[in-house]
Amino acid sequence: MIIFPCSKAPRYRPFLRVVFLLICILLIDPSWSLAQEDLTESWFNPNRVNMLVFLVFFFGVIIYFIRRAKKGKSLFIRRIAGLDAIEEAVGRATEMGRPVLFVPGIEDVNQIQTVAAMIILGNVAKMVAGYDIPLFVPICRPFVVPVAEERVKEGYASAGRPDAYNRDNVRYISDEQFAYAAGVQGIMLRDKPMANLLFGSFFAESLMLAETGFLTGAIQVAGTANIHQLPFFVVACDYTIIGEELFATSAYLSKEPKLLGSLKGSDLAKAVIMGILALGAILVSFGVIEFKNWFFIQ
Amino acid sequence: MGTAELIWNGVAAFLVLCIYSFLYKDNPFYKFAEHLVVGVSAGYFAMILYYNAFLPKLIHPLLAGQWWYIIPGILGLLMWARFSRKYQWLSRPTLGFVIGSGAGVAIPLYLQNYVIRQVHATMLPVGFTSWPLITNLLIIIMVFCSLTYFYFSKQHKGAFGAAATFGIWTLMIGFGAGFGMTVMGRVALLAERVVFLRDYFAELLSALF
Amino acid sequence: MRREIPIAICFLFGISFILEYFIPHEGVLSIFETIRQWAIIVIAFAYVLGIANLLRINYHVVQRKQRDWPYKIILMASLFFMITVGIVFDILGVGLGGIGEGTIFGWVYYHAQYPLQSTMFALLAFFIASAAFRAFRIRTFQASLLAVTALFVMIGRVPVGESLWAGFPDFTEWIMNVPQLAGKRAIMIGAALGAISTALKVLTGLERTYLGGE
Amino acid sequence: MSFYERMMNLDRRWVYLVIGVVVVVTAIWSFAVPMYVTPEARSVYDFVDGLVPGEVLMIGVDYAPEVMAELHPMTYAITRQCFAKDAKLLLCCLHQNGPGMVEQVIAQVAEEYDKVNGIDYVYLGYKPYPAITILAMGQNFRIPFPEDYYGTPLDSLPMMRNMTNFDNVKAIINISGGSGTEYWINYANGRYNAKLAIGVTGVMTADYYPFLQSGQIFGLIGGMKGAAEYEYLAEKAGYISREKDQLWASKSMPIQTTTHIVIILFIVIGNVGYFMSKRKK
Repeated sequence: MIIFPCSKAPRYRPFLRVVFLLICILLIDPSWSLAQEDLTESWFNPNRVNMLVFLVFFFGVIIYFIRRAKKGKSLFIRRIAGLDAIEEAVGRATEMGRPVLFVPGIEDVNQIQTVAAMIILGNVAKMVAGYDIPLFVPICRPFVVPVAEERVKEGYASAGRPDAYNRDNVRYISDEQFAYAAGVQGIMLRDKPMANLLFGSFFAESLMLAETGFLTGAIQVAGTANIHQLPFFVVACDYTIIGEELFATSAYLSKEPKLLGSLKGSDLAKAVIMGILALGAILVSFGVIEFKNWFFIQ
Repeated sequence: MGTAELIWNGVAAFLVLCIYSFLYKDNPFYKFAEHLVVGVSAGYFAMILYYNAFLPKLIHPLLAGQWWYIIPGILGLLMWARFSRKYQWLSRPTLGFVIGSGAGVAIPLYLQNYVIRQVHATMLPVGFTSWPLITNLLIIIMVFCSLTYFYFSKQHKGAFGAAATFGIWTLMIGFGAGFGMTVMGRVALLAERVVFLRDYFAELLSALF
Repeated sequence: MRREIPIAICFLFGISFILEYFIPHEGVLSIFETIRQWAIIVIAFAYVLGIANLLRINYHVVQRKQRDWPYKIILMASLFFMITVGIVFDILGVGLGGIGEGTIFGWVYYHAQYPLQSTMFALLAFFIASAAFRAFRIRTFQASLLAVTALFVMIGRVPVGESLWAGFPDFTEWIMNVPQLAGKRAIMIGAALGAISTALKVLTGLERTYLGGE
Repeated sequence: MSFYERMMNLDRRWVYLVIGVVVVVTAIWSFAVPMYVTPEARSVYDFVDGLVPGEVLMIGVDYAPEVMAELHPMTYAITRQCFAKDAKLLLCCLHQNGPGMVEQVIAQVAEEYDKVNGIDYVYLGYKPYPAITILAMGQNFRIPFPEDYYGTPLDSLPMMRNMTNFDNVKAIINISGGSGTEYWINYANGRYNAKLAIGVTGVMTADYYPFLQSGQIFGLIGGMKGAAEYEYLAEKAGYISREKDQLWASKSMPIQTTTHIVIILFIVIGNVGYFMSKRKK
């Protein structure tokens, strides 16, 4: 780390290091290696040097900020509005004594969005635990069932109400998208949940769920990173958590300050990306395309 | 259309009408169709996994002497430890495998497709001299402001807040456009269903009279 | 140990798949392809858990004669029926067993499952209309942007749009290529960064809630 | 409740009823819709139209029966046009639920035009993992597909004799209802510089304009409307005909038009109600 130039203002140090690193790579690898040769026998794909640089940089900043947070340095993160929306919806359901419905999307647990949804689910379970209202979790992929069961059980336990956990409320419905949607609609219509929380990876069924939920008069909060479904959630739900906010909400809810470090890390990455974008656009405008080409991935 | 097909298609037409009855309100016909679709599709997926995963991906390789397929077999069997309260924890290595490999595959792909490729595509020549250049500038400004909206380390106040607001406007225009583009595809699905019903009833009438 | 080993496995496979991205070696790629197939096998095993969950819950409803219990019998019966004609008939060598065209399974697929699914899907045409009617009100500036853009694009997508104003197709295309594209890119970039950082926390065991309590 | 408030809070079931009635009525009594052809659809058409007898066009069909309504018309129209021009056709399918469907199309159209399997067209069949399959085809079609769909070795098919990889086809048209298109763009075009056009569902259309802009694809047929535009051009040139019931997307256009108008009217009604009732307060 000594070889990196250090600025006097420590805030900018990581940023400068990255820029320095990028310049170094650009100097070391001037061919931008758009090589087309047969790589089936080699152990490293030189066309992907740029990816490696970004990956190392991104992992670096995230781990750096998480370690900073671990040391107890306070990191400012603005209040995420989605959190209030979830709390408000659950609050209304408890006031009315009506159930809460949590829909974790239709993709398997190896999808990161589903993992984020599971983190949120544990915290929703904790909120609900004290009020003796059921928390329904309909599930589309069998692999998500054990994870959801564990999260709900743990949430109830950490709220001091392990007895309130009802195993029958975490329900596998169907792997088939529209059969699943039909099953969830059934719960919405007949159990009349007051709060519908839709978090995870959704596809065409998004609007079916959100419209049926509206029909039953529930407060609906939805969150997904699937861009094609966001318009429907925005139109039909009371509050929509957009894209990265889903992951931010899960990081915030996990209540461990060190995990918030990752948010800082991805913020820094965004700042770097904006810088690169601006630089790239200016260079391209002046006819210098080498910088842009370096970002080309084969 | 023969009699058998007329009857089978009649079943299909009846089920279609059962589902549409939901639009008026929840009713026994819809409930019937709903439970039927859940049951049938659960059975359908069991088939698909049995014939397309279990047999060709596990049993056939094992029978062909590819012993290393015993590993996923064991990982899979460990999942069944969930049936026992005492040995539930045995399913965790399998969870670790599925989640870990999922995350590992996703990381480089997300970075490649959704970050670097997008950054590369957004580095457009800008200027004020021609309409395409101005449009490019607009694209970059919009991407910038929308990214600002997703920035969590700073309060949305002042100039920063203004940028984030412009960002949210951009997102809203995008959502509106996405909504408008989708209508056609959804209506196409409905049209297909209506044509199915129309043709069926035409056939039925000509068969009866 | 009950937590460390799963986390170690998670880390190991995760890192290997990241490395795989950078290794073009044919032999290595084929090994990883095999491992990817394992995930499908494991999921097939997990499906038994799903079916068990489905049966347990519906059986409880029937046993306790809770609301709508007769429908749950239909659900379970149709499930058993499909499995019987799909697997049991095939194993026993009964005619019309197995899957594919010309089997009982195939008939049920084409005359029950396919129409049911595609009709569910087609309900969206109605939902999209009612959502548009309810939500596209010029209440706030943001809501207006949403509504007006949707309206313009909808008009631009049908042939009538062009006869109203010749510029409609170009205008729609501009909306798609500039603000829509820019917004989408920003969401993509942000969401991908969020996903990657969550994935990284999962791989390194910093985020281990998915494993559940002790 | 005042008239305007009632207008604003109209029960959703009225919306459903009107939509349903309009769709059914238009399905029974159809009418002609004026057609405007977008340049991105026309460029695909013009390209296929410019094929010289003997040249090979490749079609990659990657969709399942669920999206047939939007995509099948494109596959049919292009296949017919191609055979009418006496060009040769190479097909493959990279979606697991698609192979049988593609076989149906090609068998039917080949019969219409008296085309012979193996001489005028070759259907390679299905292979999983589109990315890997496309990359391999870029090297040699025989790597992923040593045999065609019917089990004949490629080397014994006359049409394949002088064909190695994408260099031997004039262009590739990918008709897709899913993520397969990305792979065709990234690998077939990006890696092997194959000339590529795509036909996708309406929902996906928006995602692919950037590639058109960057020149990675030379044409784009977008959803039901794109299919109808293509059919319109093909009908005008006489490749397909209304009498033989070969126009499907076009048949759905009246339904699209009336439904869109109804939805727009509802939005307007809602807003008028909203404004007027606000004004009264």
